[in-house]
Amino acid sequence: MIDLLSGVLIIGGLFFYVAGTIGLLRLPDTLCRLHAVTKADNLGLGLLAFGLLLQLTDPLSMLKVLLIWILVLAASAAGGQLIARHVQREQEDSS
Amino acid sequence: MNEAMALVIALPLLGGLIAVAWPQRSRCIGNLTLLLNAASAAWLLALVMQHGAANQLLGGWQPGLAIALHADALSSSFLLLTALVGLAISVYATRYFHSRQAATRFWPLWLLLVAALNGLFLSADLFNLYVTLELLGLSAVALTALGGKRESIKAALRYLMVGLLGSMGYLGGVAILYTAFGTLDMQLVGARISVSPASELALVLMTAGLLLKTALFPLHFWLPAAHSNAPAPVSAALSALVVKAGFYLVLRLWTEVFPEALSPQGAMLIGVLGCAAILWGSWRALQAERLKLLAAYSTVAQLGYLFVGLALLVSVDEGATRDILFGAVVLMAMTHGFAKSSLFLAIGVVQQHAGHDRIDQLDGTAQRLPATTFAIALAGVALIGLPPSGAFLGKWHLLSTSMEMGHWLLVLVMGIGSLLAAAYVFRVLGHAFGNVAFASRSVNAATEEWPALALGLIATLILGLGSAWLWQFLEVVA
Amino acid sequence: MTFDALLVLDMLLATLMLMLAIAALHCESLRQGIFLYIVFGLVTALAWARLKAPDVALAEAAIGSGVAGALLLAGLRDRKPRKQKSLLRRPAWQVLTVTYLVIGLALTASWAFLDAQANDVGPRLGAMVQAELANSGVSNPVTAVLLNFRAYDTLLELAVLLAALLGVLALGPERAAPRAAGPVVHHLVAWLTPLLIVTAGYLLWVGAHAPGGAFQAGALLAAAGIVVRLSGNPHNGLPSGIWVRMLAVAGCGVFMFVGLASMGGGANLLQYPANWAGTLILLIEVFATLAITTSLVLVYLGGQPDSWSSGRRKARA
Amino acid sequence: MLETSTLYGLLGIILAALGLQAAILQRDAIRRILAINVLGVGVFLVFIATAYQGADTPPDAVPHALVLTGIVVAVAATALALGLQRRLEILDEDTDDE
Repeated sequence: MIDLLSGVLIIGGLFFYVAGTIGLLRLPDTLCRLHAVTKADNLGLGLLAFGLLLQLTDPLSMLKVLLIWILVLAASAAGGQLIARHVQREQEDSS
Repeated sequence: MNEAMALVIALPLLGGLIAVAWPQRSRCIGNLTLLLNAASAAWLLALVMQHGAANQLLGGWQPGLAIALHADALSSSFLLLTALVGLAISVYATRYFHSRQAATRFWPLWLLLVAALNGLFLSADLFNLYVTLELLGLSAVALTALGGKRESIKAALRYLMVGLLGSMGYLGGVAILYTAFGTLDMQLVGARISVSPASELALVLMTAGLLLKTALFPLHFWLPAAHSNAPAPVSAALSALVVKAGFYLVLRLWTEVFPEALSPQGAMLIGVLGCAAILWGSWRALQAERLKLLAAYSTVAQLGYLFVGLALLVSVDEGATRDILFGAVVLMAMTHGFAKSSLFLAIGVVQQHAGHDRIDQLDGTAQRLPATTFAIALAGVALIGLPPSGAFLGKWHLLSTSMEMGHWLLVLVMGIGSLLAAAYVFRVLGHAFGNVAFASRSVNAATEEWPALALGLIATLILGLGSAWLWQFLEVVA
Repeated sequence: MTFDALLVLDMLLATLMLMLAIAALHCESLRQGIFLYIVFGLVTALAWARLKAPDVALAEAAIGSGVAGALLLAGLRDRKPRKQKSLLRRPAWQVLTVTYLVIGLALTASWAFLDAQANDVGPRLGAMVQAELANSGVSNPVTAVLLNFRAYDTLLELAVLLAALLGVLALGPERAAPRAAGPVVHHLVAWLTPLLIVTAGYLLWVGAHAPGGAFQAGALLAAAGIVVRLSGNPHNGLPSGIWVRMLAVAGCGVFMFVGLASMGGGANLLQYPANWAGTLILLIEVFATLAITTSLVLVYLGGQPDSWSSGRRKARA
Repeated sequence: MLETSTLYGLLGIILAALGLQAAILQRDAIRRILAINVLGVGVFLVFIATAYQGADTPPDAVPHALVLTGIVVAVAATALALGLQRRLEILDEDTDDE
C-alpha cells in the first residue's frame, strides 16, 4: 500500500519535471521559461520528496530529505528571482 | 638517515610557512632556511656515502601502502646541487628583491619551490611525484610572474598551461600503471612490469608529459619566453634546477621502472630529438639579441646533451661502460646546473648595472664588472665543455661511447654543438671585453657578484677536478 | 533485471557526460560553456556516486563544480566586453591533424586500458587498506588513506594550494567587490551561511567514519565565504593581518609539526603513535579545513586584499 | 556483457581525449583552462573506474584518495591560471589607454 502510494507520488513528481523541462525548451522567452521551470520543478520535487519520505523509517534520513527539499526550494526561489531581475534590467537597458 | 630525509623535506616547507606568516623577516628566514637546507643535504649525502642507499616508509606502513622515500647517490647528488645553487640564488636574491613588497612575494614561493624539488628528488612513489611536480610547477609559474611585465605574465600563463598538460600526461600514465599493476611504489611497479600495451602506453604518456615539462625539442617552445622574462634569480632556478627535475624523473623512470618496456626505437627517438635540440638551441642562442634569451636557448641545447646521454645509456648493456655513462650524464646535468645558474645570476648583475641585456651594447662590461665578466667566462667554459669543467669529462665519455658504438652522426652533432656554443659564448665575451674610452670605474658589489662567481667556479673547477669522486660515489652506492 | 536497469543508468550518465563535455568545450558563448561545465561537474558527481566513491562525489560537487565554476565565472567577468570574441578559428589542417592524433591516442589508450584491466595482479592496495584500517585511527577508508597511509600526499597538496594562493596574491590587488544584491538574496545568504557552517562542521566530524572530511568541509565553508562575498558584502568572513596568514599556513604547518613530532623515538616521518592516531587526524583535519577555506576564499578574490598584509593597519595613505 | 569499470574507464579516456584536443586547439585562455579541467576529470574517471570492483565488494579506497587530491590540485591550478589571465587583462587595458 505504502509502496504503491510512494510510487504514484514519485511518478507524479517525475511527470512535473518532464513538463517543466518541456516548458524550458519550448516556451518563447526567459520569463515564461523561468515560470515553467520553477513552478513545475518545485511541485515535482515536493512530490518526489514526499514519495521518498514514505519509503524511509530512519528519522535522521527523513530529516535529510526534508532539508534537501527546503534548501532546493529556497535556492530555486532566490535563483529565479535573480534571473528575473537580470532580465528586467536588460529589458530596461535595451528599451 | 630517517631524520636527515625528513629534515630535507621539512626545512624548506616550514621555512616557507614561517615566511608567509611573518613577512617582515622573510629575507632572514629564507637565507637561514637555505643555509640549513645546504647543511642537511650535505648531511644526507654523507650518510648515503657511509651507509649506502636507504628507504623510508612514511607513516611506518608496509611497502606499497606507504609512500616511500628513497635516498641514493643519484638523489642525494641532485639534492646537493639544489641546495648549493639554491643558497647562491638566495644570497643574490636578497639584494635583487630589495623592496619589501617584492621580498615578501618572492621568499615564500621560492622556499616552496625548493621544498618541491627536495620532495621530488626523494620520492619513490609515482603519485606522490605527481603532487611534487604540481607544487614545483605552480610555484615556478608564480615566481615567473613576479617579473610583472606583460611578457612575464604571458609567459607564465603559457608555462602553466604547458606544465598542466605535461602533468596530466604523466598522471594518465600513472592511472594506466595502477590499473595494470595495482601499486604506485616505483620499486614494486618496476618489479611487476612486463612488456605489454599497458606498460608501453604508460611509458609513452609519462615520458611525453615529462619531456613537455623538461622542454626537449620540439616541446621547448614555451621555455625561452618563460626563462628569459622571469626575474634573474628565478631564471637561474628555472634553468638550473626546475627543468632538471623533469630530466631526473625521466632518468629514474627509464632506468628503474621501465627498463623492461623500453624499446631501442624509443631510445633512438629521444636521441634524435636530443641531437635536434643541440643544433637548434645552439643556433638560436647564437642569433639571440639579448643575453637572457641566449642563456635560455643554451638551456634548450644543453638539455639535448642530457637526453642524448640518456639514449646512449639505455642502449648499453649493464656493465662498466654503462656505469661510466651514468656518471657522465649526472656530471653533465650537475655542471649545467651550476654553470647556467652562474650565467643567469651574472646576467642579472649586468642587467641591473647596464639597465639592459642587449649583447651588442655590452662593450666595457669587463672594465665595469670584472668579477661578473669572469663568472660569465667560467660559465661559458662549462657550457662549451672545455677542460677542466665537469662538462668536458661528461662530453668526452659521451663521445667515446658514441664512437665505440659507431654512432658517427652523434659525434658530428656534438662537435657542431660545441663549436656553436663556443661561438655564442665568445660573442658575448667579445663584446664584454670590448674597450670603451669613457669606461666608468669598476664596480665591486660583493653579495651581488660572488654567488655567480662561486657557482661558476664549482662548475668549472670543483666538478671537473672532483669528478672521479662523483663516479665512484655513484658506482659504489647505486 | 536490476543489472539491466543499472546498465541503462550507466549509458544515460555516460551519454550525458559526453554531450555536456562537448557542449561545454565547443559552444559559441563562453558563458554558456562555463555553465555547462558546472552542470558537467554535477553529473560527474553522480557518476562518482554510482561508482561507490561518495567522498569524491562530495568533493567534485563542492570543489570541482562549485568552487571551480565560481572561479571561472569570476574570470569571465574580468574580461573586457570588447574582447569577448567568438571562437578564434584555427586553420582546418591544424584541427584535423590534432583531432586525428588525439583519436589515435585515445584508441591506443583504450586498447592499453583493456589490456591493463586483463592483467590480474592479485590484491590491490585497497585490500591492504582494509586490512590495516583498524590501526589507522579512523574507520572511513578514504580518510584513512588521505590522513594516515598516504598523509604525505595530503601534506604536499596543502602546500600546492598555498603556492597557488601566494601566486594569486602576488599578482596585485583584489577584484572590486560585486554590487550589493537585492533583499531576497540578502536574506537567503543570512540564513544559508550559518547552515553551511554547521554542515561543514558535520562533514568534518563525520569524515572519520563516513563520507566527508577536511576537503569537503573546507570547500563548503569556502562556498559560504564566496556566497557572502557575491551578495555584495565587502567582507568575506576572514580575519585580517597575521591571523589570516596564520590560517592560510595552519593546515600545512600543523600537519608538518605532527609529522615531525611523531618521529620521536626512532619512528618514521608521519608515523603517528597508534593510540593517538584518531585524535591527531582530527586535529590535522580541523586545521586543514581552516586552511582550505582561507585559501579558496582568498584565491576567489583574484588578488591581494588589504586585510592580508595590514597587521596593525599601518595607514600609508 | 560490458563491465561497469570498463565502461567508465573508456568514458574517462574519451573525456580526456576531448579535453586534450580542446586544450591544444583553443586559443582563448579561459577555454583552455576549461579544457584542461575536462581532461583532468577524464583521467580521474580512469582511476575511479579502476577502483570499482563490482556491486558487492567495497571499492579500492586508494584511487579515491588520489582523485580527491587531484581535484584540489586542479582547482588550485585553475585559480592561479585565472589570476594570471586577469592580470593580463588589466595590463592590456593599461597599454590600450596609452
